[in-house]
Amino acid sequence: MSQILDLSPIESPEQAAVVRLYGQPLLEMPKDLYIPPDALEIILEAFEGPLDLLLYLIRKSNIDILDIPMAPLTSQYLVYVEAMRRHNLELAADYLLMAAVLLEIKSRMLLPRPPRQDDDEQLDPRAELVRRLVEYEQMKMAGARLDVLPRAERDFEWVSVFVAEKLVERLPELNLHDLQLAWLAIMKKARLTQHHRVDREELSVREHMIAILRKLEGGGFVTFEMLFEPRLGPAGMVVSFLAVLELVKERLVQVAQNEAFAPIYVKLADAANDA
Amino acid sequence: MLPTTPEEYKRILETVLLAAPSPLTVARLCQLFDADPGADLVRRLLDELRREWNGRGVELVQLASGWRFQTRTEFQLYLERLKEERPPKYSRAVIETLAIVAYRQPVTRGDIEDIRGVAVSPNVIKTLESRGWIDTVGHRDTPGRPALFATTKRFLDDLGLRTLTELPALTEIERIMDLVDTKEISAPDAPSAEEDS
Amino acid sequence: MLPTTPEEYKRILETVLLAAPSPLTVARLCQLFDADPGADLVRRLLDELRREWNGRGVELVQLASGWRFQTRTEFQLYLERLKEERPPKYSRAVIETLAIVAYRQPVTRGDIEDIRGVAVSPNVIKTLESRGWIDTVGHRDTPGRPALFATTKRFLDDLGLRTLTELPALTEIERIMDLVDTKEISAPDAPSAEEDS
Repeated sequence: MSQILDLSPIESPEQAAVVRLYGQPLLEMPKDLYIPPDALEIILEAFEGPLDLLLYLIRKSNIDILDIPMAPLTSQYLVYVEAMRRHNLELAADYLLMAAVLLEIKSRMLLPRPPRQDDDEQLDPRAELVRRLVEYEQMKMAGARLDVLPRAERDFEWVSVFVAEKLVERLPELNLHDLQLAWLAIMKKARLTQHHRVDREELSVREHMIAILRKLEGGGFVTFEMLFEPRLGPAGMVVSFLAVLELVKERLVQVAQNEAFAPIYVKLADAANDA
Repeated sequence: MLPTTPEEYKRILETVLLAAPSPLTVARLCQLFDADPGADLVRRLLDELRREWNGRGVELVQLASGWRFQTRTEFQLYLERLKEERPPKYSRAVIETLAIVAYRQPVTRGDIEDIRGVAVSPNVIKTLESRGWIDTVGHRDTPGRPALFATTKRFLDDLGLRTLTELPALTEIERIMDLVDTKEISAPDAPSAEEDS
Repeated sequence: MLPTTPEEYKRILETVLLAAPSPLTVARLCQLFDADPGADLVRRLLDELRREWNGRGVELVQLASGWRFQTRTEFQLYLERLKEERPPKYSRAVIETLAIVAYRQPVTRGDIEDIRGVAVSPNVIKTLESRGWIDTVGHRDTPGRPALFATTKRFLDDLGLRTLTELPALTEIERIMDLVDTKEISAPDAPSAEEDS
C-alpha cells in the first residue's frame, strides 16, 4: 500500500506553501486527496463529520491510532477543509471546530513537557481525541454490523395471512361469576325486606316448574300423568309433584278433575280465560 | 436459488402467498420467476398446494382477485381471542334481571321490579329475549295476565351448564354475608379497618 | 372444536401464529384455550412446530416480543418482485445514531452528537421513531431535561433478536479501547489517568 500520508516532518521553508490556514502553511495538496471541484459536495456527503474524515485519513495511511502524528494529520485535514472553503461550500461548524482542536493539540505537542505537575498536565494531549475517534469508530462499525443483520421488510417479511371471518355480531359475554355477583347484590338489597333462600333443592323444583309450563305451552289440557317422567326416578317424581303444587299455589296452572278417579287434567292458568 | 423442480416452484409460491398482503393472480405469480413457468404449470402447482394444506387451520383459496391463504372460519374463536378489544358487556340491569329470572323463575316483570326495587325497562327484557336466554313460558292468572319469564336451554348451553341446579349455589356466600352482617352489628365501635375489600 | 390431542393444539397454535399481525408470547398463546394447557406444553409444541416448518420458505422464530412466522431471507428475491415500493434504505447518519442508541442506551441527543462529532438532525430521530425502533424512556435531570432514547422491542423483533445481548459484539474495538486505557495508565509520566470510560 502506498504511503498516502507523508509522516516525515515536512517543514522545508524553501517550499512555498500552497495553502495557508489559520497561519499554518500547507505545502502541497496531497495527491490522494486531490478533490475534483465538482466532486467536493459528494465527498462532503460521504463523510459523516470531522471524526469520520479524520478516521478516513488515519485508516488510509495505516497510522497507529494510539500514536497519531499530529502535524501531517492536521495538515491533511486542513487541506480538505480549505478545499471546501475555497469552493464556497457551507462548512459545518463541526469541521471548523475540529480544525481548531487539531491545531491546539499540535501546538501542545510541540511544547516541551513540563516536569511532573498535576495529572491533567501529564496526559498526552492527544488522549481525548483518540478516545473520541475510537468511540466513534466503534459505533460506526457497530452501525455497519447492524445494517447487515437480516431486517424485517428488507431481508424477510412477516407472515400474516388473511383472517377469514364469518359475519357474526359480537355479542356481549357473560360468565357465571357475573351472574352470581348480580344475584348476591340483589339478595343483599332484598334481605332488608325479606329473606330469600335459594338452594339447589328449590332450584330443582323451579326447573321442573319451567319444564311443566313448557309442556303446557299449547294451552290445551294435558293429563296429570303426562307431566311426570318415570326416567327421573322416585326423587325426580317427588320434585315434579312439588313443582306442580308450587305452580298451583302460584296460580300458574289449573288442575281439573271431573269426578273422583277420573283423569286429572292440567292446563295453563291463563289459557282458561281464552277457552 | 433458482427453482428447477416442481417442489422448489411450489416452495416459492407457498412462501410468497403466505407473505403477500393481498390475493395474487396466476399471471402475477408467473412474473415472480426469471423464466416464466407458464400459467398452466402455476395453476397445477397451486392446486397441489391447496391439497397439501387440506385439514390445516389455514387454507389456500381462489378468489375473484386471485389466490390467497386465509384462516378457516372454524378457528375464528381462537383468532378473536387475540384481538385486543374486550367483548362488550351487558349492563348491570341486564345481568341482574337475568340473575332474577335464573334463580326465581318463572317470574313476571312485576316480580323482577319488586326484587330489584326499580322499574325494568322493556329494552332489558328484549335484550335477553333476543339473545335467546329467556322466553315466555306462560302468563300469570292475575289482572293484566303478565308474561312469565324463564331461562332457556340456550342460556344453559351458553354458560356451560347442564341443568339449572348447576348454577352457583349461594348458600355458602349467604352464610358469609350473614357473618359479615352479624359482625357489623355486634361490633359497632370497631374501627372499620377493612373498608373496600 | 375443543382441542384434545397435541396435534390439535399445534394446529391452533400454527393457525393463530400464521394470522397474527405481531409476535405472540407463550403466555398469550396459553390464553387462547379454554383450559390453559400450561406454558411448558405450549413451548414444547412451538418447538415441534418450528421443526415441522424446517426446510420451507417460512420459519417460526422466537423474538424479543414472542413467537412469529417470517419468510426466510433466501426468498426475499421473490418477495421483492411483489412489492410496490422499495424498502427504505437508511442513511449512515440514521444507522450510526441507531447503533449509538442500541449500544449506549439510554442516551440523549447531546450524547449522540458528542459521539458522532456532528449535529444530529431531527429527521434522523424522527425516522427511527416512526419505524418504531427507538422511543423516549425518560428525561435526564439536567438543564433542558433532554429526552432519553432507548431501543424498542420492535427494533429487536425486526432484526431477529431476542435480547439486546444478542446484538453484534463490539469486542474487537473494545480491545483497542483497553489498549488506550492501559497505555494511559501504564505510562510512567501519566499516573492515575483514569478517564471516564
